[in-house]
Amino acid sequence: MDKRITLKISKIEDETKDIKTFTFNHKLNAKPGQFIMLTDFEGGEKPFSISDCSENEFSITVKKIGEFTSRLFQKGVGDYMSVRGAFGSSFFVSNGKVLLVGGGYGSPPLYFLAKKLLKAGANIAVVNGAQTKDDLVFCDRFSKLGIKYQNITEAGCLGRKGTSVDLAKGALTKEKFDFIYAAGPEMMMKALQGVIGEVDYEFLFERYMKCAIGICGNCTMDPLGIRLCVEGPVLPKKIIEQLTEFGKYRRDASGKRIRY
Amino acid sequence: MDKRITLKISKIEDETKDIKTFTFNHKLNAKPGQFIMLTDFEGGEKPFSISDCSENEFSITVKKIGEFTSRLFQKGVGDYMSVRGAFGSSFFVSNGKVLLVGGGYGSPPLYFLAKKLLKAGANIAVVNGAQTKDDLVFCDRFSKLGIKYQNITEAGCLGRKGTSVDLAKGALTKEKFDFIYAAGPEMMMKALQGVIGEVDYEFLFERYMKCAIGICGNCTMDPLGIRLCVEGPVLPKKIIEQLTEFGKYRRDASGKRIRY
Amino acid sequence: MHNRLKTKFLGFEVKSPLVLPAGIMDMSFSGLDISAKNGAGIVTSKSLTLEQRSGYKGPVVAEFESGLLNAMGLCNPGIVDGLAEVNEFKERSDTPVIVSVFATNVDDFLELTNHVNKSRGDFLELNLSCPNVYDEFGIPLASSKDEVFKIVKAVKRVSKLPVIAKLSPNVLSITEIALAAEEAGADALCLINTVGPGMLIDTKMVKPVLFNKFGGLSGPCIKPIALKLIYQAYSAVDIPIIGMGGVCTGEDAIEMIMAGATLIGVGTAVHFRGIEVFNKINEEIIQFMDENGFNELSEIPKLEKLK
Amino acid sequence: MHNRLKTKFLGFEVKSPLVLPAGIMDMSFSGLDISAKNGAGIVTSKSLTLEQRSGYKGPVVAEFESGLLNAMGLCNPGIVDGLAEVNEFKERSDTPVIVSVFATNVDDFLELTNHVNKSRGDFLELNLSCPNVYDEFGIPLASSKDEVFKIVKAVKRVSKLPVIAKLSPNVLSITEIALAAEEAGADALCLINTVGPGMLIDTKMVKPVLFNKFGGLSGPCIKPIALKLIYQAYSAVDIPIIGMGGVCTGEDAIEMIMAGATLIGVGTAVHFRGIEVFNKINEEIIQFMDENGFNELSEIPKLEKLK
Ligand SMILES: Cc1cc2nc3c(=O)[nH]c(=O)nc-3n(C[C@H](O)[C@H](O)[C@H](O)COP(=O)(O)OP(=O)(O)OC[C@H]3O[C@@H](n4cnc5c(N)ncnc54)[C@H](O)[C@@H]3O)c2cc1C
Ligand SMILES: Cc1cc2nc3c(=O)[nH]c(=O)nc-3n(C[C@H](O)[C@H](O)[C@H](O)COP(=O)(O)OP(=O)(O)OC[C@H]3O[C@@H](n4cnc5c(N)ncnc54)[C@H](O)[C@@H]3O)c2cc1C
Ligand SMILES: Cc1cc2nc3c(=O)[nH]c(=O)nc-3n(C[C@H](O)[C@H](O)[C@H](O)COP(=O)(O)O)c2cc1C
Ligand SMILES: Cc1cc2nc3c(=O)[nH]c(=O)nc-3n(C[C@H](O)[C@H](O)[C@H](O)COP(=O)(O)O)c2cc1C
Ligand code: FES
Ligand code: FES
Repeated sequence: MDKRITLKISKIEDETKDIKTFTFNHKLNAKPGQFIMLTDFEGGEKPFSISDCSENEFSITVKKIGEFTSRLFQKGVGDYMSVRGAFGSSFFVSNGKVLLVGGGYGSPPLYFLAKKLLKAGANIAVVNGAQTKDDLVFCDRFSKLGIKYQNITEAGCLGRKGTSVDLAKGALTKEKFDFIYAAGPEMMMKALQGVIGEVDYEFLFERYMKCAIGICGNCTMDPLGIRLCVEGPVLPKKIIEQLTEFGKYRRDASGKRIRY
Repeated sequence: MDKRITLKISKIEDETKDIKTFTFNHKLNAKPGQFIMLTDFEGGEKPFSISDCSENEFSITVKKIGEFTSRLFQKGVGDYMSVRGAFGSSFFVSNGKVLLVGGGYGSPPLYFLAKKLLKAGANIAVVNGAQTKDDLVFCDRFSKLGIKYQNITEAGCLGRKGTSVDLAKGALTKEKFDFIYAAGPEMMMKALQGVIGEVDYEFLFERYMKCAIGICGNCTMDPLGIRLCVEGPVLPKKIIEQLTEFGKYRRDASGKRIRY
Repeated sequence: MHNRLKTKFLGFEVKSPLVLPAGIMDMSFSGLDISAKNGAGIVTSKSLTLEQRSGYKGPVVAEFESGLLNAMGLCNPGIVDGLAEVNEFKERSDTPVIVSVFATNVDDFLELTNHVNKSRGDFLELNLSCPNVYDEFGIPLASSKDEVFKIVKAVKRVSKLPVIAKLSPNVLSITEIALAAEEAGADALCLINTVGPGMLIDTKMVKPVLFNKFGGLSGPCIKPIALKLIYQAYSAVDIPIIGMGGVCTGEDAIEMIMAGATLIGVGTAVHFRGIEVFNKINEEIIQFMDENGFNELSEIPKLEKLK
Repeated sequence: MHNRLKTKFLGFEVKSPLVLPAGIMDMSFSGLDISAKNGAGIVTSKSLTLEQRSGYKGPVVAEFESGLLNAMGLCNPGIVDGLAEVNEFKERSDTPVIVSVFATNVDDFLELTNHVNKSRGDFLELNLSCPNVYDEFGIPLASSKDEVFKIVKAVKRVSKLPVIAKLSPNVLSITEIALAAEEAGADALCLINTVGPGMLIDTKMVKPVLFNKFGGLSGPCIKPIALKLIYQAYSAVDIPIIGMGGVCTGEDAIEMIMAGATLIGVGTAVHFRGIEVFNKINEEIIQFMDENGFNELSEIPKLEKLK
């Protein structure tokens, strides 16, 4: 049974003007890449990647983009939220030389991953991109881990102008990596796939999720019928290569295809 | 959950002209004194004490007295019967000097008990009574255990004339016992209680049973509300002494009191 | 502890909101007594009929992973002997007792009411909803708002005790039925009776497990159905509700309260958690109150009523 | 192995009696395809409506110990896009597909039927029984034998595909409804849709867990109800039945067959046992056949019909 638990928000941190990290005191036992379903019972239950998880607490990092996330942004410490999960697949924890490629609010789950990779003894490089400086998250957290860390914005506000894929491309030409991880906008991952070459990789995908328990079929990816809430959200290279819908379309709440 | 299991009868032994032992190959994990509910789905599900139980099989010993038992007597080896259980409390397994008092089809569960007592190192004496020689069961089995064994009939057909209570009385005046066990007609146990004196004891009771899982209330004994299918059928001295209905009345299938 | 669980119900102050429902451990005064001693605030007699009934042949219960099916067949010793048990219970206990009665027509209900008037029972409950005697008696009365109205109205006219209507979950609109009972003068509602009925099959012998073939569902599997119907009834009527159906834990009991129940029945859980289940749930309710800052049961909020 | 599970259904020979029911893993051609690849003998599309529907706000599912509540709200991309998925599925698979459609009146059902006639679907299923859109559409059509008769009759006149009527468990007499569907010309029945609906409450936030408040029950908790209704329908009609409701194991599937089902739907169990559930159950059925000496599925006996 996927047990629902209703918890008080124990901490709220502002990351940027429209991204916040919410922390809950609860032993979730999640693995990096997994997500929770979150609701306030006022309409909407939404998936969020776990951006950190320790023995007694876990966090999610949320971008305000619509009805649900706007309501969430009005909650305060001590307010109740209800959680199901953790759900889905998780990242392979390598102990080799790895590159983490994040974009926008996709980076936070890579932070949780980076902590696990460190423990496993991996040699880690992170590249983190966003549209503007205001959209870039977790720079401090990544930096504090004492790993190789670079960031970039499309607006160029931090000096470098471009995407995390540009940074990844640079790193890949200079060095040899054993494994690449990515999370962020789908078109970023699609572009990244084009520059990766032969290296093995895993990407974290997003699709419209409703049940999160593998029955409604809203989150399946064509043509394999992979359910992102069960077999995903983290998918390995050999699966991703077969996904004809990757970077082409996704499905909305009705199941209708939406072209990218 | 009390799992139902449907089993083939693996052996049928004639004990007397209207008592048979039915054996099933199944690991029941029963303790002496416990019972099963038995049905053929043709109308009626009835409680029967376990008369033997080993690693891979168990037996019940049944007297033909009415609709259900008559139908059961027509079954052959290989026929299916459906079983729930084992249910209820079991006899305390003493390692002292003990007396087992059986009457009619009440004796078989005492045979299962005797085997356990032997293993525990008890010093066992059995007295077994019935109306006539034809109603006396398990004489051979008890004898083969190599324990003290006496039997008696009210008709006197085996020489001695009387009840197992008479034999018990005799034994109790000659020797000192640590514990007494009895199973048989309620009035026999009532009479036995009168001659026991200070010795500790447990009796196996019968009441009309329907659910066997402690909710229908048909098998409760007054005034304690003891459910024979859960707290019984084996009851200890300190409970039995409080049972005002013992030897006075029982309840039929409608719950109506029937005087003895 | 018990002080915090005190509940008002139709003029009585009961020591716990938990009720032993009809059909559970209530064939004898001693069954009622041990339930009360184990923490039930109110106990209910078996549904009594004018004549004694032996009930159906076994198997009368069939367990499955999420609950129980039963087809007891309304076995009971008849109204006279049944009330004798109730009276004997009242000799030894000050726990209020609900006398449940079953009939299929107004006249029989009135005759039963006259018997109950002369007993020491505290409430009269009309079982309009037994789903297991369909073959014998047809669709339960509680499926028709007109039948419910007619019977409650007639019984109210002669009953000296407050009248509780026990309703069926197997209806198209519980709101209609609950309103009919209230309009006819029912002092309280009790819901739900068992669901379905359902069937289980022995695949080796190719036979229904219950000899009656069909039996009503109770236990954890029916809790969501119970909560929904209680909530709908609560939204529609102003009389108090005894809510039941699948309650096993304190948390379940709290859900019932939030759905609108004043008292909570605990039946099948007696099998799962023993006769001590009432005290266990009482303690779990107290624990919930502690954790959530409620001093008294009456402070526990209810859902907003449906419009 | 599969040879022994071959089943005849309305002129088709299907490789397994297991059906992916409407609403489960069927938003896309790939969801249908992976279910077929994992051993489903027939797959069903999501119930399609004329216009696209986004469904209800979440939470849309609520799990409890004995099953699931759902209030998806009939989300679907609309008949045109939905049939495109069906057609794309048929490009890659020879597994028969049932197109499920939902509407609330004869005209809309006829318009849907015209669309389906032009698709590559193999059967047309009329969802007359969604319990979760009550607020929007009122009591399910399948609660009224007259409505069922009227719609099935009208659709049969225009449908080029065999017509399956999907019935509701929330009725007073399934026999009446099943007979009405048969008389109107239905080629098969599908039952049961979800039960209740029910409700669960979050006791910390004092809110129904589902945003729609109420949701239909599926999974193990409804199996006895399904078996009983299938058995009653089977006893009344001569057309084949797709039986479903709580089937998780081969043993459950055998019970369905004995109750009268020709095919068996497996929905919620996809959550409990993974998408591989179809192959797992297929193997368990084979194992049951081995243990009990049946060579072919058709040898498995059924209960004697009710009189
Ligand atoms: C596996 C996964 C992990 C995610 N992790 C994060 C995260 O860590 N941080 C974060 O800010 N966001 C994350 N998202 C996206 C997040 O779920 C949406 O931002 C959120 O649902 C928006 O809800 P809304 O009501 O505020 O916006 P709406 O106005 O309802 O929708 C805006 C957009 O959000 C997306 N969205 C809405 N509902 C859903 C849904 N049920 N499932 C998936 N996408 C939806 C759609 O793209 C939609 O167009 C994740 C999504 C998935 C699938
Ligand atoms: C705990 C317990 C252990 C028992 N052990 C044995 C045993 O080992 N061997 C044996 O032969 N018998 C045993 N019985 C008695 C046995 O259950 C009855 O003999 C049997 O139920 C008779 O069924 P019938 O249909 O043949 O008779 P019926 O004609 O139905 O009834 C005859 C008499 O059997 C008794 N009886 C009937 N139904 C029940 C019931 N559901 N529960 C209890 N008693 C009933 C009543 O005294 C009744 O008057 C035991 C009973 C109990 C309660
Ligand atoms: C074995 C059994 C017998 C029952 N007998 C009656 C009865 O006689 N009258 C009645 O109104 N309800 C009867 N019921 C229904 C219960 O009172 C209760 O409404 C139902 O079981 C739901 O509660 P639960 O899930 O807590 O058991 C019976 C239930 C069971 C399980
Ligand atoms: C999430 C979900 C969505 C469903 N959607 C539909 C639907 O669109 N149309 C329909 O006829 N039945 C729908 N159903 C009902 C199922 O088809 C099936 O009848 C029911 O779930 C019982 O089977 P199960 O216990 O195996 O799940 C849905 C069930 C679930 C759980
Ligand atoms: S969200 Fe329902 S199957 Fe993934
Ligand atoms: S037989 Fe039902 S309580 Fe004992």
